[in-house]
Order: sequence, then structure tokens, then C-alpha cells
Amino acid sequence: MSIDTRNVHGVTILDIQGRITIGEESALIRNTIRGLVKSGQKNLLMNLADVRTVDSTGIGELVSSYSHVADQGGALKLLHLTKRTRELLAITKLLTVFDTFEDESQAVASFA
Amino acid sequence: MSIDTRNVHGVTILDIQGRITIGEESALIRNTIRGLVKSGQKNLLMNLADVRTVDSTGIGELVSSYSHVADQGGALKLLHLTKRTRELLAITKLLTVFDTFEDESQAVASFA
Amino acid sequence: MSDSEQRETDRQELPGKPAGKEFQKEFEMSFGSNIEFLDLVQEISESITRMAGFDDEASHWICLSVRESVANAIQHGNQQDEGKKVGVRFRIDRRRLLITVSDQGCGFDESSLPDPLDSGNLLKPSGRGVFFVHTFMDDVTYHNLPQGGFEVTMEKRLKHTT
Amino acid sequence: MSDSEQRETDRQELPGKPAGKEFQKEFEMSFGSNIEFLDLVQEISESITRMAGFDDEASHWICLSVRESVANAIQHGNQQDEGKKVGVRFRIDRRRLLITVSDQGCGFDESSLPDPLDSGNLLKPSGRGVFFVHTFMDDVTYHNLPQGGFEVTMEKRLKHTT
Ligand SMILES: Nc1ncnc2c1ncn2[C@@H]1O[C@H](COP(=O)(O)OP(=O)(O)O)[C@@H](O)[C@H]1O
Ligand SMILES: Nc1ncnc2c1ncn2[C@@H]1O[C@H](COP(=O)(O)OP(=O)(O)O)[C@@H](O)[C@H]1O
Repeated sequence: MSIDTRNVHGVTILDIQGRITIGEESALIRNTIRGLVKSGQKNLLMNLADVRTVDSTGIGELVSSYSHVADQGGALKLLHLTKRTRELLAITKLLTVFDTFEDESQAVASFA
Repeated sequence: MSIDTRNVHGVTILDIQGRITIGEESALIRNTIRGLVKSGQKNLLMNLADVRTVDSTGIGELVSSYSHVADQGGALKLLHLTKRTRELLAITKLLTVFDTFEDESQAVASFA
Repeated sequence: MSDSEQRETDRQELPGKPAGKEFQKEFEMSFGSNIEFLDLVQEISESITRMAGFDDEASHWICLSVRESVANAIQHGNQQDEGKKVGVRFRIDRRRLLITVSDQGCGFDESSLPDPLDSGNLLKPSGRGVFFVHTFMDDVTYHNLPQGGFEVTMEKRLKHTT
Repeated sequence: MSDSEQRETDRQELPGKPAGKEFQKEFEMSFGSNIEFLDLVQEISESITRMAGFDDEASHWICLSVRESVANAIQHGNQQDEGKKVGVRFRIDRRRLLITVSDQGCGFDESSLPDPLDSGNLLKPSGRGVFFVHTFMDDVTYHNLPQGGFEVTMEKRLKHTT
């Protein structure tokens, strides 16, 4: 699993590749998000286009990250959910919690 | 596993891809060789460059094929052994039985 | 035969005894409670679901359910004590895939689990694994084993049967 | 502890009892005698040898040895009777990988096997599996089990130990 970060108009986009599952993968997400928030980057957009698998620990990590960023006065939003990731967020009612986007520029604009 | 056959100066070269192991793979080799011999193609050169795995059944199939072709007045030779296939033929003393080549044109010329 | 009678028969089966005729293929494994085995279990689950005839989509959710159950067996059941074993058994027949995941722990009472869909629980970081298993599998039971330990049995029926 | 004493200890271990402390990781499986499982066993062997710390080259020959032993267990030991089980156990410790493959057959007497390297046997289509196992593994024993059945135990030492 790898996370690349880039900055677009003040929004930090995290391009995530691989899977978000129990173990190292979840820990990497947690640490990356916490690091960004600490350094003042609080407008976060996770691009999940290349995430093949998410398990319940991964969903939990997304939720924790969401809460942590919100607590620090920022926002964490999701971009390009795969069909499977969308399904997991739908059945857990988390689509009602997360802002999700299919278009990157619309997503970036939503932080303004 | 797949076998492509081509004809070079009267020699039928079998380009084998995949592995030569117990089950369908060995059966495919057997049937292909027997079919070629039946149709009169008895100068056979097996190109093993793309064979990743050979097991004892696979070695047995090479030996059976060798004997069958020889019995019918033809010859079966081997081209481009991988390091691993060569090792198996070495420890089973079959390098003393098979003619093996590293160069295709030399191999083809040897049938003349 | 009811499901619970079937389970009883399974349990009484001695190791090494032939499998019941109704199962065409059977594969089981057991390993020390180390999370490092999860990926291997996942690979195996993928091969077995393919063998059973499920398509990629169905296979994905079955394997996720196995993954969740094995993670729970390792973490909650066996408390990551590597000396304690997790067992996984797959049984394939023409109509379905039956999977059991067992551990050497004390189990839990499903009725006492908080509902992850309650609005008060939506932002909790955990508590969705058992829910996933129920969502994606056709028939799920959690039960303590008479000889000690705990087991989840889950079934997925092949679509082409009615 | 000699090898045979160690084996005796292994056998007496009850299912579900913690593994001996000396093994850091343990994985075992069992399946009906269908040649269809061979590729799955091979994949699993590859994952386990990697976990144990062997490089690609060593892993290839270890997995070939497992493959030969499992093919023999299915074909010769259990005569492809799907109701009969084949068992495979991997035990990893710091110094070595110990693998056992068991079946429910009557076994064979190794000393009666023809030598595949005898000039009269070179062109035989079979009889090289056991020879491969001996060639590629460090320590190999074939033995009947007291409770019935047959087992091959093979060990591969990690190179960095002396
Ligand atoms: N095999 C098990 N043994 C004991 N308790 C378990 C087991 N599986 C699940 N549980 C209990 O059920 C709870 C809910 O599990 P789950 O829905 O997977 O969420 P999570 O694992 O994130 O807590 C766990 O926190 C644990 O208390
Ligand atoms: N698990 C087993 N149970 C019974 N007999 C076996 C077993 N493994 C090997 N054998 C016997 O040993 C012989 C040699 O086996 P092997 O060297 O693998 O060659 P092959 O399988 O090609 O005959 C077999 O033909 C069989 O008679």
C-alpha cells in the first residue's frame, strides 16, 4: 500500500494505492493523516480510486481519521469510491457521514 | 500452459509456455507430441525457455515423449533450458540422454 | 437434517475419518494466532471460492467475511496468543459453500453487541466485523463448542440453485 | 532431543493444545484426496517458505518437494479416494522449516524403491518423486503412523545458521 500526497488549491489530496485493511495499512493511513493535520494541512481529500480492498478495520480507520480531522477544525472528504468501497459505506450508513465526490475539481471547490 | 508449434527447415519447434507438471499440462504435451508424430512430423525441438516449473511427472513426460519419438524413427531434442530445468535433468542424469541446445539454428541444423 | 444436527454430526467426526458424502470437497487449516497469517488465509479463501464456482464479486464478499472472522478469532478469541490455534474449514457441495472459523477463546454473546447502524455508533472506529459477516453471508451462527472454544459457521449458497 | 523423539512428542500433542515453544509459527491443513488441491498447496507452500525466510531459489525446491509428496499422498497413499484426507503441516522456527505430509494409506518401504539413476531406469516415465524430495530437502524420513496412515517428514535448514 502507498500514499502519495499532492496539493491542489490549498487542498491536500491523498492518492491511496492498495488496500485499507487491518495491520500496517490502517496504521499508515492513521499516521499520515495525523502528520498532515499536525503540520497544519486540514483540508484533506482521500482519492480511493485505486483501493481494491477495505475491511472493517479499514472502515474504522476512515471514521477515526474523519473525526480527528474534524476535531482539529478541518475536513476529510472522499473521492472516487470504487463500487465495493461505496457498498461498504452504504451498508454502514457512512455515506450519510462522509462527503463523497466523483469529480476532483468539484471536490476541491467544496472546501472553499 | 500453452504450446505453439512452428516449422523451421523441416524441424517442428514447440514453444512451450507455463509449466510441465502433473495433470493437464503433462497430458497436453503427450497428446501434442503423439499427434505430431502421427502426422509424420518426427523431428521435434522443444523450446523450454518459458517453462517455469517442471515436476517429476513433467520430467517423466519428457522421457516418455523422447522414447515415443525415437521408437517411431524420429528425434526429440531440447532448446533453451532454464537453470532450474537443467538442474532437474542433471540430477536425474537425463542430460546424458537428451540432446540440448542453447542456440536455435544450431539445434535445427543438428537434425540434418 | 437441521443445521444444528448437521453441526453435531460434523463435530463428532473423528480426525482422519472420511467426510460426509454430501460434501464434494473439503479443505481445512489451522494456525497459530498471528495476524501475519491473514493474507495467506485470504489467498486460500479466494482459491476455494473460485473452486466452488463463485464469481469475482461474490468471492470478494465471502473472502471479506472470512477475513473478518479470522481477525476476530486471532484478536478477540485467542488474544493473539500464538500458542492458541485458529481453525478454518471450507466445505463445498453442489449448492453451497460452508465455512467455519474456530478459536480457543470464550466466545461472546451476539445479542449484547451494539448495533453499528445506531446513530450513536456511526462514528465508532470498531464494531463492524460481525455486521459485515451477517450482511454478506447467507446463514451465520456463532456458538461455543462443547469441547471448549468458539466457532462461527457461515454458509453461502451458489446463485444457480433456488 | 533426537529427531525421532521430537516426532514422538509431536504426535502426542493433542489437537488444540499449544504448539511446542520451540516453534515460532505453525500452519497446517488437510483436504480430500483430489489432485485439484495441488496448486493451492503449492501457493500456500510458497507463502510459508517466504515467511520462513527462504529466498526464491530455495523456496522453489522446497515447494517442489512438498508438491511431489502431496501428489504421492493423493495418488499412491489415498488412491485418489476423496473421502481420505491428506494432511500437510509446516513448522517454522529460527533455524529451519519442518514439513510433514501425511495420508491414510499403507505407506511403502523406501529401501525397495528402484534407483532412478540406474542406467536401466533412466528412461522410465516415473519413479523420481521421492528422489527429488531427498535431493532438495535436508532431512527426510518416511514412516507409518501408530494410529494408521503414513507420513513423510522433511526438514530444510535456513542457510544463515551453522
Ligand atoms: N471470536 C471472537 N471471540 C470473542 N469475542 C469476539 C469474537 N468475535 C467478535 N467478538 C466480540 O464481538 C465484538 C464485535 O466484533 P466486530 O463486529 O468484529 O468488531 P470489532 O472486532 O471491530 O470490535 C468484538 O469487539 C468482540 O468483543
Ligand atoms: N504416500 C505414499 N503412499 C504409498 N506409496 C507411496 C507413497 N509415496 C510414494 N510411494 C511409492 O513409492 C513409489 C515411488 O514414488 P515416486 O518416487 O514419487 O515416483 P512415482 O510417483 O512417479 O511412482 C511410488 O510408485 C509408490 O509405490
